[in-house]
Amino acid sequence: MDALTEAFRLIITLDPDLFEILGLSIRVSLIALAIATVIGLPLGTYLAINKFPGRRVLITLLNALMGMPPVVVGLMVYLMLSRSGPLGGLGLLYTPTAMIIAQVVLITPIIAALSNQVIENLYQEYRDTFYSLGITGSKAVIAYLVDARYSLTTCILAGFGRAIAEVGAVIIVGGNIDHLTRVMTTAIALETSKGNLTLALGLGTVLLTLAILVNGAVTAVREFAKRRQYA
Amino acid sequence: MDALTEAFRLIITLDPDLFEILGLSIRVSLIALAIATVIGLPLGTYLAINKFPGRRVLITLLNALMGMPPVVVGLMVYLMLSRSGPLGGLGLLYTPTAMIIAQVVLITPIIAALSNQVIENLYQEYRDTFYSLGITGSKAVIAYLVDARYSLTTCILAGFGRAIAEVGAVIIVGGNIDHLTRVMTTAIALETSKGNLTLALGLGTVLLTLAILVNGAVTAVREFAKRRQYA
Amino acid sequence: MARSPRYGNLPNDANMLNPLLPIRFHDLRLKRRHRRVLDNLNLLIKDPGITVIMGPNGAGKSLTLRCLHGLIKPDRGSIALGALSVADSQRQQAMVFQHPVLLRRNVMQNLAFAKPEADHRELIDALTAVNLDDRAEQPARLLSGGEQQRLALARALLNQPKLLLLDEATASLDPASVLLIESLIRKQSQAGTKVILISHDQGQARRLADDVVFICRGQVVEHRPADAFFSHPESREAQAYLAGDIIV
Amino acid sequence: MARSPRYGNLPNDANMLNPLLPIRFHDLRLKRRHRRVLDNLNLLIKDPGITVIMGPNGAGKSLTLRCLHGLIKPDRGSIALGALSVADSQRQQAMVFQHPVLLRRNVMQNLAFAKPEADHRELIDALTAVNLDDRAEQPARLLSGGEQQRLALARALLNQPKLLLLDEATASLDPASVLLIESLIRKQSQAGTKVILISHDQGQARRLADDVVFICRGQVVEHRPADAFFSHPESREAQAYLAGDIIV
Amino acid sequence: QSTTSTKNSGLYDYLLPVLKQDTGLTVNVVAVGTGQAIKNAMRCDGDVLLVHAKASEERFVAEGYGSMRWDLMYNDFVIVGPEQDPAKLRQASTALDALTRIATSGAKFASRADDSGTHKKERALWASAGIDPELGSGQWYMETGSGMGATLNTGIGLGAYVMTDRATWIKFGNKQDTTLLFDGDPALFNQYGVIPVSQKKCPTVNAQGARVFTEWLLSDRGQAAIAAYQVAGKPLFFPNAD
Ligand SMILES: Nc1ncnc2c1ncn2[C@@H]1O[C@H](COP(=O)(O)OP(=O)(O)OP(=O)(O)O)[C@@H](O)[C@H]1O
Ligand SMILES: Nc1ncnc2c1ncn2[C@@H]1O[C@H](COP(=O)(O)OP(=O)(O)OP(=O)(O)O)[C@@H](O)[C@H]1O
Ligand SMILES: [Mg+2]
Ligand SMILES: [Mg+2]
Repeated sequence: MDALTEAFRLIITLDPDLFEILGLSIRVSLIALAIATVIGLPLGTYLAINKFPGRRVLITLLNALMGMPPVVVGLMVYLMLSRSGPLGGLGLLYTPTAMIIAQVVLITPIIAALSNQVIENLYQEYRDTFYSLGITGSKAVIAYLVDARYSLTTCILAGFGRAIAEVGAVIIVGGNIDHLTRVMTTAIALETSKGNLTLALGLGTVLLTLAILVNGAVTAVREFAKRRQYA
Repeated sequence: MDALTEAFRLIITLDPDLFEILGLSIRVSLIALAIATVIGLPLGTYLAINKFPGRRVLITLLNALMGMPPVVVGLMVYLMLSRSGPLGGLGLLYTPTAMIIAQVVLITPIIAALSNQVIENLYQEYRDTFYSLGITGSKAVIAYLVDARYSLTTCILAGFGRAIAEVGAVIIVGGNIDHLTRVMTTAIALETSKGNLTLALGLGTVLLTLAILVNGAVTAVREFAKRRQYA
Repeated sequence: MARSPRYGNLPNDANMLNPLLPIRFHDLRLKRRHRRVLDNLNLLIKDPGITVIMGPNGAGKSLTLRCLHGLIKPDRGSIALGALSVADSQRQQAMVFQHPVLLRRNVMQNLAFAKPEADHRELIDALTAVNLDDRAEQPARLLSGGEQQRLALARALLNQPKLLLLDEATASLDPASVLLIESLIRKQSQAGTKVILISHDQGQARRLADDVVFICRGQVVEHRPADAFFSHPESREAQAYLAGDIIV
Repeated sequence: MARSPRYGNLPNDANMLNPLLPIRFHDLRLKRRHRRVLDNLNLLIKDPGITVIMGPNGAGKSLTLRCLHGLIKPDRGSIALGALSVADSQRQQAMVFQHPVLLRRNVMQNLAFAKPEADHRELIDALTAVNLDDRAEQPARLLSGGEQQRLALARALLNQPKLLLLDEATASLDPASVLLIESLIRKQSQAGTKVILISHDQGQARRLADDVVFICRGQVVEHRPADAFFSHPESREAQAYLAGDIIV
Repeated sequence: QSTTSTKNSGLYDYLLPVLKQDTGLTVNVVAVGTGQAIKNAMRCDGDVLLVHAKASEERFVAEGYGSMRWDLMYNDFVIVGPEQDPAKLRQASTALDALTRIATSGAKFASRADDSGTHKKERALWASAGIDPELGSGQWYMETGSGMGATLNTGIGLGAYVMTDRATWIKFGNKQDTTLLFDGDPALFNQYGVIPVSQKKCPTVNAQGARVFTEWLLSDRGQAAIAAYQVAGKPLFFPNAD
């Protein structure tokens, strides 16, 4: 209850710090999501509709990568971007870009693995027809993505959920620097470590409200489109 | 590369600490997964096949809860179980049970939301037939779960991935106490905070290997069953 | 083509007791995408026996049957089956769809699913009736088109419905299976089940129908005893349909 | 039922040039779940025109056509189309399935999908040919059964195939649509396309077929000119099939 | 790179605006444990190191990663624990006495166990008390492997004793029924050092900024600013640069 009051207070006082952090959270997560979607959806689809040796292994690997610990992803990206690492010259460590990279690594397998399953189900139905019409390669990938568009929103929302909630990786590569790389989750972790549990929960409530708004908007758009078109 | 060597060393020396931590990780994640599956699959299915006011809202909420920050879940469970909290009398804080509770809260929405989507697709196909045969209520839920069993493994694997990789919640309610509640992910976080990045990455590699083994086993069983039966 | 003898379908005692009769459609109206696909459809089916619905593609035959079975709620109008509403009578109805949906299980399990309390013997008998007893252990979705249709029919008959709805149920059957199914339908009808079936096959309609309902553009254009309908169709539309002319 | 005039299907120059002829199935064998569903099937189709495949449910007709189209690899045996393999000829084939699968898009987009380079005029013409031009904007999966079947046919014809395979393509069409489709098929055949179609409808087979292939238990039991087949079927199985008796 | 304790204490929020005013310099703070901070700096991911573990710091300089180390300030550690005080810490005379009481009373003690400066200090104290707490690991000696704040949360949840720096404790928000039970022993003093990262090892380092920052901290202005930082009316850090 205190958390709700706190969340309410943070929002109605238009706390500028809160909005800065919230804005960065949204920006980082959405950019990461966009990149992960652009990579993950075609990848998952490609693996669903093409038979080749090693395909099963790749799908298993994707499924397993859904269980990649964020801290490990954070460390790997950290070592890459660290000034003494291979990409150190770019000076990306402790920037929002670094956080986006870490999140892309984390959520691309999720989106790919989940969309792989969705498309595989559709593939059972479409396979013969597509074969007969000579639809292959990237044309087939696009056709599957278009026809599964409503089901795929859930995969993308799962990726968004993971991105917006993620803390372990972004705190390592972002460093939780105030006014630079502090996002909602790292702020929550910081307040928790300061023992300000009410504030932490208040921030959590704000974040969850954001997640609900985004999901609500997506669901509404999707339902509207579905009704105007058809399932 | 160092991480691989380190992982290899940890495994072949049969490091007893490693196996204690690994054992606890597996135990906690699998129990949490089992509970979340038993709740999440019927819930997701029920929401897919029953029309009632507020259904869309509930599904949106489930999707949004996939974006629940682990730290917030950890804090909520912490406040419930803490000595001054409502369930403080049970003395569950800083036990594996507390970690299981936190993980169940985290992954149940994931499993429910993803299975909801899978079942909704099947519902398009089966609805009329089930209606005609008078299959409703729990009989329908079970029938959908049985017929979607292969697709649902991906939802469950996504839940497993989240459980096994999760650190933010379990470190708050488990406390990462050595020989008591230390699991792989919290150990990785610890080694990272000590700056032992190679060891941390080594542990991460071991964890990832575990995830690959579990996923490989599930995929193999699933493919075998699919071939013996049919899609 | 060999014709099986035409059995009389005179109402007997069992038929008279069918609680779902008469079936009355009153001013049924259904809009889909700004088009009236059912347009004030009125229909009264008083008698037991076998009613065949005919009409061009897209006329609204399947939609009419789906409304009767409760799968679609009409925008306006009402349906009554005897003293019952659609919802109350639904458990006594069974329907075989134009494209039957079988579960991702084997043939036997598909049957058992429709009647969990049935014992093995009963299920085997049901399979034998549609000549599928040697396919019991096979995955249902890998059956051939005709075999799937027969299994769907066996499933529909399992619960001894009082009203049996068939939507082009024999469209992909071989001649022997068609006759087998027709005799099953006839037996079922004589045992007191009201049968309504959609068919484009005039041979089949002549063999089975007691009365014919002709639907065109979402309306009942003609409803007459089968003999009268086939010898002297009254409406221009039915005449054109039977002659194979395109109806606009 | 009114019969449309029987057109002669004499091979003309265009037909003689069909590069996919002759079609030769050699010792085709296919096992499914320990059952030989195709059992050393041999078949030679030399002539252009329309070949109708008949046979009881589950005989292996659909599987044979799927092997020819490259959807299934037989366990043993070979198929040659003229000098080409199945894979090399596949782009010149088109197939209409027993249960056509339409995309989750509207009617027009379903057509455009099969031939992206086609302009609007061409697509409208194709729809008009199957009497669906007034349905262009409608979601394809909400068409009636018969309308879906006609759309699938229009889609198959769009790319002017050299070989057209039809698996019970008119099973759920009304009489007018059946005649429309049959005349389309005939026109296509006269323009040089080899047509192979599966049908249980003897009326249709008599109207269309130049030659009939009778398949039973995974083997070709009889392959003869249509007139000969229908007037004096040679094999016991074909006699029984045409008489509507059950074949075991 | 800095340790968490200075960050959580709020010191930077107070110092950095003053610094900006004086020098125009903007500083980004990455707060991690001392161990991690040093290792990160060895990878050149940081310009200045502000930590508290003198031995490690001197090794860092000796190996050439840091150009020079200065004492900056100190604060002190305290031991907090449950109000009921089962180990009677209120009556302890010295830090060693306090730890011995905890070890022998069966009460729980939550240790950071993360190689941080605080943890190193704690281990040194146990060693001089002649106790090996590892033997009770998981029973009464709870090794949380976490930062100061997380360890406090855990300790409070467990009803355990925790050794923490005074600054973190004063600002800590989740005290519940835990209270300060022992402080004041000079053995608990905690020296902070500041080290600019060497430009020789790390050519990419912002040496100019690092020098300005370090010099300002060590200057009278900086030292005065540190002394002036108070929470709840108490100073948290005591400048002692020479
Ligand atoms: N959900 C829908 N949205 C839009 N149009 C629809 C929908 N459902 C059906 N229709 C249209 O309603 C008309 C009647 O459909 P119905 O399935 O009843 O035809 P039918 O008489 O069974 O034809 P057929 O003999 O081809 O099966 C068709 O033109 C179809 O396109
Ligand atoms: N994947 C499969 N596994 C097992 N059996 C199969 C499989 N595919 C087909 N069959 C069986 O092979 C036989 C031939 O099937 P096919 O679809 O070719 O029959 P058909 O001659 O087209 O019959 P219909 O007239 O009913 O369409 C059937 O008995 C079917 O059950
Ligand atoms: Mg219909
Ligand atoms: Mg077939």
